[in-house]
Amino acid sequence: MALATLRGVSFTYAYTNEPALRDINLTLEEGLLYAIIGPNASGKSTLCALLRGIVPLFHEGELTGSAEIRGRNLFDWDPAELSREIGYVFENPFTQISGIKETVFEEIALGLENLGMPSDEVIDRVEQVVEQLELGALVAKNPNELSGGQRQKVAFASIIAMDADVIVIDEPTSQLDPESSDAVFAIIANLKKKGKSIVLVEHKMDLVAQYADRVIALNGGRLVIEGPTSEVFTSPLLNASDIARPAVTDLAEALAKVGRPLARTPVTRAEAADLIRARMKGGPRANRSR
Amino acid sequence: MSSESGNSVAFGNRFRTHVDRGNPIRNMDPIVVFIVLVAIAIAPIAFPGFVAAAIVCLVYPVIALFAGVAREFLPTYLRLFLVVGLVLFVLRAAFIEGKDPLFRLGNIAPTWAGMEEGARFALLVMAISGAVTLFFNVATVRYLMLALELRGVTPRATYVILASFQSIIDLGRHARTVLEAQQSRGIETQGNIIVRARAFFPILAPVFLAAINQTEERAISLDARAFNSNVSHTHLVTLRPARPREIVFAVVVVAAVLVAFIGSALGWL
Amino acid sequence: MPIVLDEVAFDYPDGTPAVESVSLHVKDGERVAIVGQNGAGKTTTVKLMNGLLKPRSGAVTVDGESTANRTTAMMAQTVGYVFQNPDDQIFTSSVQSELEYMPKYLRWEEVRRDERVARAVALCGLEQHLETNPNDLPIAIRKFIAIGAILVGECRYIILDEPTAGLDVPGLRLLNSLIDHLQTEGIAVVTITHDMRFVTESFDRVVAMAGGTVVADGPCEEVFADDDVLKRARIRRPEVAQLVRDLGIPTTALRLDDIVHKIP
Amino acid sequence: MVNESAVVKFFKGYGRLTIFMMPIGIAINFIGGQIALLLKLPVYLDSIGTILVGATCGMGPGAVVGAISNILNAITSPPTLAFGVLNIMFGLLAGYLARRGVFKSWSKTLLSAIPFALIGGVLGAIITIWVFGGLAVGGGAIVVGALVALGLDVNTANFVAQVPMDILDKVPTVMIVFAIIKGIPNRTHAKLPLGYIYLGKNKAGASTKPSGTSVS
Repeated sequence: MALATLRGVSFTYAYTNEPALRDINLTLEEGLLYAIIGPNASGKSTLCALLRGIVPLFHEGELTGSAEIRGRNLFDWDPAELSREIGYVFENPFTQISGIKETVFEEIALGLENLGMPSDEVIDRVEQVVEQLELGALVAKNPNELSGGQRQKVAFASIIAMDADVIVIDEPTSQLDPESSDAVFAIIANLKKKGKSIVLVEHKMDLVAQYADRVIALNGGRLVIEGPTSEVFTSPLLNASDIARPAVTDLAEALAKVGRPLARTPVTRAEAADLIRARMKGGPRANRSR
Repeated sequence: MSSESGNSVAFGNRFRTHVDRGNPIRNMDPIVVFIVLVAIAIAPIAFPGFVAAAIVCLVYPVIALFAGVAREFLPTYLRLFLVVGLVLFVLRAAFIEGKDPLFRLGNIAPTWAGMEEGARFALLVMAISGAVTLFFNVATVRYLMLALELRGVTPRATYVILASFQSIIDLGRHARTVLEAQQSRGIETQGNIIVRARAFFPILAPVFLAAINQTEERAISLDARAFNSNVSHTHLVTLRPARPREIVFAVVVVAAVLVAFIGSALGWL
Repeated sequence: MPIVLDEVAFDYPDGTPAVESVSLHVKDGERVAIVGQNGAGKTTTVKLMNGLLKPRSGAVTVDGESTANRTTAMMAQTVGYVFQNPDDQIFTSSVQSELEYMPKYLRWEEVRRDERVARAVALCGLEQHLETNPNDLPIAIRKFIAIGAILVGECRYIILDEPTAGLDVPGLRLLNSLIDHLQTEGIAVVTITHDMRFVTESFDRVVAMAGGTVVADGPCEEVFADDDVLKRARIRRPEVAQLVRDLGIPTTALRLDDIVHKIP
Repeated sequence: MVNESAVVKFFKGYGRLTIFMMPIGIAINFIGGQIALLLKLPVYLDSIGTILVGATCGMGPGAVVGAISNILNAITSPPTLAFGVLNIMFGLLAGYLARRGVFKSWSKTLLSAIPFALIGGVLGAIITIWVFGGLAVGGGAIVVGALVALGLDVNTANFVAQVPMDILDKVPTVMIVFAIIKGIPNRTHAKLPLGYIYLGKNKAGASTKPSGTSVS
């Protein structure tokens, strides 16, 4: 069963004229890490919100086409159930913390309390999640006094505690320094390994190239291309749409322009290093054979 | 890593038992504390003169001592006495007109009756103020809200109160950042009153607008945590249920105060 | 005349040192990037430059005058500081009024005001948004509104705190052309950033900080060539520069356009 | 077509942003007062949040913000409890005036300072007289004391002192409220109970577009 199937989906927010999404046809599979990329106002956040039903149920507007989430029409879902199956974490780490709990432990437990889970089970579950995300050092701290990166991790933990199968993350690293960004992506990769499906919006293309299974590129509310990460980043469609690419991909293109193309277009640094190294070593031989 | 998770297990275990705040009075049900303090605070109204009010004012420090909050309570209460009680007393003593003024200073002619009335009123206000101050020292708002939720108050209502405390901290913090940001773009915060007044809006507006812009995300984030689920919520933190002797004590106090009021109405006092 | 920090120290309110013996010059028209981990003292350093913070010891002078006796608002005519979060500075209900606020506050003549506003609008690409409520616009545009509101003033030094966060390709292009334009006007740009590609593409000089001190200060090529400095400041080379380093190609080039020619 | 009933009802019904607005309103009451103190302004400016929430979310939420702010104030200054009814009235009045479109025009907003000041000044004076016999505490008490010493009767002194002080406080308060409401983005207005007023829609129009309900 697909995670989501969108057929001809367009969406226009109330009080705006321009559609935020235009005629999107897309199928997302379970168990993968999808990255949504594109310039500002290209519809990335709207697409995320749609997967979780926030559009059009919370943010009003006009939705046309059909949107199926896990085999069921978006409108046939019980919103409470949908919000539990599809966890959502926002970019701003400050809005993720409830502001009514004294310790990180209680913060992570909040969702479970709200579901009416007996206290002993809540404690077991939270301990399990804390261990899984290696948050032991934070449990006794006040969640309102944490740094942005720490809050983001607590936000993940709170959603994971509720056993969401799918996690939608809108720009998880935009407020973080490189080390914290890496830490957050390590957590995300780990979640995927544990069988979760992840959909995220991300501007840091080097990280996307390294971690994403598939990439969805949007521009002006339209789908530019969807496919395996390296295929999307090497597609000529991206450049035409002003969408950033990994630095090494830009480098490969620049090399091609000066008449020294690499054998393949790389998307990660490791890949690029292999390709260039191969040329540095085996280059002369390859030339001879030609 | 293992030491860290061991940490969290130890931490989690504290929620498996009732909250123990290490003191029998502070461990009392906040609502019982509330009822008892309200009864004590209004009791002096039933009695003539200022003696009853004075006694009540002296009872609070004793309770505070036993509750182990004297260190927090006493300075606040003393300050209230000086700032509020004294002013109330002096103003009344000075301005209530009557015969046989003790001395005369222009229009001011304090009388013994005025002094008595001033003392009664000031001590009454202090009796009520002391109850409020003591209550917030003995019971935490957090546990009061929990006690209310257990008695059927909707979590949305307690959310508003608990989130208010955090919002005051968060918005206050943000206001300091905005103050610096606006100074950095040339808005002066020192100088004559017009200059200072002009700085007010540029500091307050971004704080409010940023907060309001975050409400949508907060709403969705809390919804994602099943905040709006219709099942009745459970509580990780559990309060010790009110003990029978505490309830009996509360009933006795309330009954005694009631009797005092009835007595006062019937002219016994 | 430059901004000069001479052996400056500053403590956080709790008494722990935020920066210690920091010495730094920023000359006219220079482009300086201050880099380092969160908590390295970057923000404290720039706040010392515009008088938001006054040093515990050492001296900060701007154009020869000490910041000690001047308020930040007075300094703002010389040193503009764009905060990381544009929403800390934006407070009116239209882009136009936001840009006009400072000239009106200072009672500039209309001609001078209109000229400066028009320049800021052009530099920040805000032509289509003048009548809009800034809060109805996306964060990337709000960032340029905040920059524009500072550019309206006649500062000779501009501090940009994390300007690239949340910007897309067209936004980055606009930011880079804006910084280039400021240099032609002789305006110095100081940035705090985690974005090393931005540093190497748009800045000449890097100040690397760690633990409240400056661990390196020099041309980008020099600083990024020093593994020890990078380790101490816990910063990384831009992706492609790291690539050539991994490959052992002997070059200090950092910009993609230069690196292309170094790859065999 | 869309199956609206169960799904949409759920989101419509859960109070939307109102319960998140109330803590902000309470905090703004405090922060406003603190900023006024920081800038050494001779006014309180401590009811901006109450009036803002009343003006955007309605009478009920406005009154709640006023009431809770008062209780929180009482933690450090218990005698202020007596004036709680003022804050509640500010919230109610703000909601009432907002429905009549007062906060849409700056001139009407400016005029609204009068009823707010009358509540604050007159009702404030009445409470001072009733509860504290005309001799409450705070900055006003000194003025009242001085007036009495000059030979004015206590009750008159209270009105003479409090009404002008409240005008001085409420004029900037309502103008700040007006300017802030103008700054609230449309997409947020759309989710606030009284947002339809500021989006220039009538209530009939709003009822087809869910605009949220208050929690009360």
